[in-house]
Amino acid sequence: MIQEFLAGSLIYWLIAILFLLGIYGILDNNNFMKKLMAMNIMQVAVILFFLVLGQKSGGTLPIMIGHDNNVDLYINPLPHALMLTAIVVSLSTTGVALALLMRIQDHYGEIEEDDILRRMNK
Amino acid sequence: MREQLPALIVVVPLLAALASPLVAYFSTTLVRWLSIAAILVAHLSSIGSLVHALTQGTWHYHFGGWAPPWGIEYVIDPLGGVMAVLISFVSLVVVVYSGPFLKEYDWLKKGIYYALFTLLTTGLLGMVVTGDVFNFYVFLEVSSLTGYALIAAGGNRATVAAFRYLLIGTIGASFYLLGIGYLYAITGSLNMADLAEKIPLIIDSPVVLLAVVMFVVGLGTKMALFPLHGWQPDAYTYSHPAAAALIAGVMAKVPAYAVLRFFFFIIVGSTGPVQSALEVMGWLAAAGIIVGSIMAIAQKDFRRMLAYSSVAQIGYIVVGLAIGNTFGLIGAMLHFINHAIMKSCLFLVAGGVKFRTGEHAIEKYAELSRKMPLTMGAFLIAALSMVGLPPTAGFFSKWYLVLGALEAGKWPYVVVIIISSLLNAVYFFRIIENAYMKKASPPLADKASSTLELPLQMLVPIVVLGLGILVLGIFNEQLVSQVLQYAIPGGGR
Amino acid sequence: MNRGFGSIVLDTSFRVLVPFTLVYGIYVLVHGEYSPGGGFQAGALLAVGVVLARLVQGREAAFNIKGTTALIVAGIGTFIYGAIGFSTILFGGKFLEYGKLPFKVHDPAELHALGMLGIEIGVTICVMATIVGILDALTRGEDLS
Amino acid sequence: MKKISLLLIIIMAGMYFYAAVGLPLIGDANSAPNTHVAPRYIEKSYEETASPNMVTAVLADYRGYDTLGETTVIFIAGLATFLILSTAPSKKKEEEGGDNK
Repeated sequence: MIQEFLAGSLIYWLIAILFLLGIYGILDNNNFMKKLMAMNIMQVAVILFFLVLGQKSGGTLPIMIGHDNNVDLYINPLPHALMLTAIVVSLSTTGVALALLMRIQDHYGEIEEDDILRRMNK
Repeated sequence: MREQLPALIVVVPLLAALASPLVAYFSTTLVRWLSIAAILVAHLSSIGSLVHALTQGTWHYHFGGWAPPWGIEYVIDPLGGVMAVLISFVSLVVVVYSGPFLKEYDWLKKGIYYALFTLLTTGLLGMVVTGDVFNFYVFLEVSSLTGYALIAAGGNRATVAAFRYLLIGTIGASFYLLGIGYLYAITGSLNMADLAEKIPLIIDSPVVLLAVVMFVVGLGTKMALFPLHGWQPDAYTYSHPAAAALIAGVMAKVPAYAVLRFFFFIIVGSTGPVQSALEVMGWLAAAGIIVGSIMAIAQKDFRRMLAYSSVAQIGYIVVGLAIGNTFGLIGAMLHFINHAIMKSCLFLVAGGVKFRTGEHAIEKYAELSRKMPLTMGAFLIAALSMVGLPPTAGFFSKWYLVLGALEAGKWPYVVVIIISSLLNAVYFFRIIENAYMKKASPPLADKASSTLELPLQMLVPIVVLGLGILVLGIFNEQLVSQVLQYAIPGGGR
Repeated sequence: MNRGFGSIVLDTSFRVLVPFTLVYGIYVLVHGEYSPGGGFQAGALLAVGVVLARLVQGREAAFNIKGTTALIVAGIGTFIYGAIGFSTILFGGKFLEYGKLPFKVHDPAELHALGMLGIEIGVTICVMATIVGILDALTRGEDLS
Repeated sequence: MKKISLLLIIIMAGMYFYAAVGLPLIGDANSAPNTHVAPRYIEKSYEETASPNMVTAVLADYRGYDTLGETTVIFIAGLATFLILSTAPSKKKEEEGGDNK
């Protein structure tokens, strides 16, 4: 029972904790850069979740060995293809966010949310 | 080519946007016409697809020739078709309008602006015609990233607004992605039609419950549903003035469309979590209608007022979905269309006034009716429509919503809609009073050089949208009986 | 960033490293069908070559891509992808239906492999140019000071 | 505010833990993702696309349209970075946020 839980579903709890840690980081931090890092943690959690779904015990990389196309031999290639897309999207988002941060730092001289909002609404 | 129409809706603007920087290098006039032509093609294709969907039934297009659920398919049903026509129309109007704002840009920035604008349209169109939940996510990100960039282009405050929007928008998108991950975990499919077959069998599973919660949070964040709307006023207020009308008018509608698509077409079931989720969303939306309207009264900046009023107006759509009967859904669908046109028109007017006088503050609108009669006329129509006076379009969506709420016995919604109409009247009549009755104490700054009140490229879109509100109101009966009643769930041919 | 960190050690190792990086990038691109790899990774590797040149030799490096050019090239790269998809429409198939490409092969499946190679080339160009372009945009601020 | 967000996070954590019982066990060969759509990719991809790498076959052929969107996203990142960083009169001193009011 406990063994089945540890081997089979504990990973879902860990991924949920990672995801929520990311969200808490975004809500709680005051520094834009730290928020951005928390955002990346959150996205990694989602990517991990999909990769776990593609797992199959006894399966190997989804690259054909010879001409053997037995289904049990390979893990599920679909989540891997999807997550390549998600990784690229997360990279692009981070890039745009960093460019925005550079502009903010240039103009305000700091990246603390409280101060910037106070100065913005003055 | 006719059987390729569903693909052309998205592919033509996409290809045009990709070529934009190169074309802009050779000619900045050409890149403008390229964008207009591409969006026009998308508009005509979506009209053709909608007609096909209405006359011959839902249209499936399989990318790469792979049958679903293995490949990606586009599905044009009346609902998706109506949304595609709406989005491409507003986008067409706004792209014509944005010309004069770009006068001082060099070729590179012009090319980038038109590329981003066309890609924003592409992303929104891709979301409404797709039949694959992961493809929806990809186009959600295409439209979001272009949205962040276009908001950030508005100046220094805009970068902060865009950054906060980026963080919150990414949370929303991640919630959505995790939601489809949960559905994938128990069904193994990403195709909407396939999911719709499999989910009713397992509707009571806790996984479906969690997926529904995540769709509510994710899509609710993206469409600025009441407690999740914190990013929205800043983002709309400071965004690039040329693109603001598209961002404010249409971008929030597409997640609302997704709620309709997911909770009425995919995750269906008489029991289960969807009904309670819609109920919760309905109450939140009702609270949002009141709070948004009150906040709008307190604003001094015209665009900020419009942004808060958007929080309220999205609430109407969600209330319509929460009512859930035929009248309620027709009201919600009508409000998709009406609000997109009204809000775009108002943002175009705001941009026009800013262009002429350089002001956004409401108190500076004094005497404008004499200087800009056509613009202020369009504003008057749009404002009356927002309040909900009978000949204009806004009246009819509220009428259907009230009918639906009465039929379902949900009295509180009726009260909320009536109170909110009064509040709308308060904040719009403040501006009407300023524009038509007050005298400006220091004479207005005037940036215009020509005899026209605005350049023709800007005036025509404003007038077209202003007249569009009246036309929508007058032909509302035909619109509902010919198109919308087939678009709502259970009405497909 | 505009002047580069050039010194004799860096220059020499740069000369040795860059050809290998570029060849490896192209290897990863064409081998994507048989092993882990493909357009995105190949694009990143090719970009490393250009970025190294920028870092070592500065903005005047012999092979350097200007930021604006990079942006246009990135557009062209993605356009290649879309154009391959669009060409299959013109040859009577659906969008991205590689089976309709007008090449002579003995097995129709090989058309798919060809189509994939084509789009991976487009992806490579886009990724490479975008990375160079972003680097250029990020370091441009240093000109102003 | 912090307490509210912490409370919300804890509620959500409870929901995730509750829903984990309904998810397939890790490595289960009979779970829905491993039996519904994916087997076709494993069995037919070589025959249909002549690519022994199934991930590439799925990425570039079966779901090639997604990858077009993904490449577009990279292109957008390039455009956005350029637009954001080039609008900056970054070192010019101007009054705070005075550009857009």
